[in-house]
Amino acid sequence: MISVQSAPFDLGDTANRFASAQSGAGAIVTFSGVVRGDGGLIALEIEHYDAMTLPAIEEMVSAARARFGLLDAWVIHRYGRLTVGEAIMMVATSAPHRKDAFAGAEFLMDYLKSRAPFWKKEHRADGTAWVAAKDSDEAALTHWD
Amino acid sequence: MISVQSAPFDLGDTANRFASAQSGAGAIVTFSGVVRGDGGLIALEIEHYDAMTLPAIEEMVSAARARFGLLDAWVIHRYGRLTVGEAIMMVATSAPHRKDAFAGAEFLMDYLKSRAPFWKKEHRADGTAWVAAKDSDEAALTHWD
Amino acid sequence: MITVVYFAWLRERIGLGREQIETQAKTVAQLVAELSALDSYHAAAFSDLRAVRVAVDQVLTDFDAPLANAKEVAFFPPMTGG
Amino acid sequence: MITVVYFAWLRERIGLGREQIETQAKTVAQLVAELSALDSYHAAAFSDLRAVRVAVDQVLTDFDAPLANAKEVAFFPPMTGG
Repeated sequence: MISVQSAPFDLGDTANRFASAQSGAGAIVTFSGVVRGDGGLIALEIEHYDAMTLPAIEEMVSAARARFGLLDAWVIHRYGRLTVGEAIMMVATSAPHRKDAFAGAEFLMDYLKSRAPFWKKEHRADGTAWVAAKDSDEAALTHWD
Repeated sequence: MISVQSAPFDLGDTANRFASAQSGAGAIVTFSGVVRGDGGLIALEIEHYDAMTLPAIEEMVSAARARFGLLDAWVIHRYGRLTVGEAIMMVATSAPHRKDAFAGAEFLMDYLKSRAPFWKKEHRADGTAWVAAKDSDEAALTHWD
Repeated sequence: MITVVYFAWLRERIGLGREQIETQAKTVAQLVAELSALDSYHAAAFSDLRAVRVAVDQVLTDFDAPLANAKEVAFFPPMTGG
Repeated sequence: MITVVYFAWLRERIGLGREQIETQAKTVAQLVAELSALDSYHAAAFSDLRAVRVAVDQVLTDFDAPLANAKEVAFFPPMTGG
């Protein structure tokens, strides 16, 4: 299940639906990213390239499933205006053993960060600024080469 | 929050309560371990050393929080008889950034596996057998030295 | 005729998110040269290509990529998902 | 007087989970030697110490550890939590 949506989602409800859908999984990992209020942040505005987002995420999920033998992997990613404390996205992975479930979730996060067509704009009392990609995020991808 | 209990727990409800309790977290990771039905397994019977379990887990959680700068970490671990598909345990971690939340959860899992005083007995139609510790689980700890 | 789309600060700097361009450009680089010549907004957006990424027909590629029968070319800064 | 506790297959092989022992043993190893001499069940349980782990007063340690004023010594196989 991959969903790109502006609506909020429920982490716990999604985690339970994911877990119920699994058979043979010994390990289930979830990751969720939350808007932090650093430096007086008021809101995050997320823009995405609609026609490219789903195919790009589908490719990452296929790669993660094949590479780590995942039984399943779900991705939810929001766009639009999000306020501090709101969940931006989540990933859920399942595998027979814990190492693969963890590695699959980390792989997906590293690729979503730098290869899924989303861009974040920070809104503060004194103005707005686009979030710059971090060198460390690009470097994280080399870990999987 | 650390809980050692025989009663089942709700993964999603716990994940939501954990997420709600955080402030300043940008990343939330959960791991849950589930009884797999490999080789005709009917049930898992988990024994633990009551007087040692809580102090041992508290020490791991303190170590993980200090080492990875976790904002918070929860552990739930069950004992008693569990059937196939039931959740055995879960870990939740939060941190400002994803790498630390992931590393904290993996660290806790590696230590819970080999240093928390639980022992698992497998029940099958043809008898019972104690689960042997894996060399790979002991080796995983050297990763954190 | 090719559709060119812009995201994030490229969209803001150029002042539009999408335009149709009549072009004979054979590569992304040639298309960028044509777009940069349109006006000062385009020129500013493409002034430092190290800060710009490109996708042809929704697939990430580089500036040497051929346009061939491409329908849509997208320009944007490095992605910040997750 | 010291309390000795057993878990998993050590508990099953010895046939009890807990016993009180009057001992002058100064180390875990000396205590193991005394326990092994009690009967064939204890002897069997401690026949291969590579498969046995020990905690003194709920802290994981090794067979060289002193007993000093220890109240409780636990013997068990390698843990299989998580």
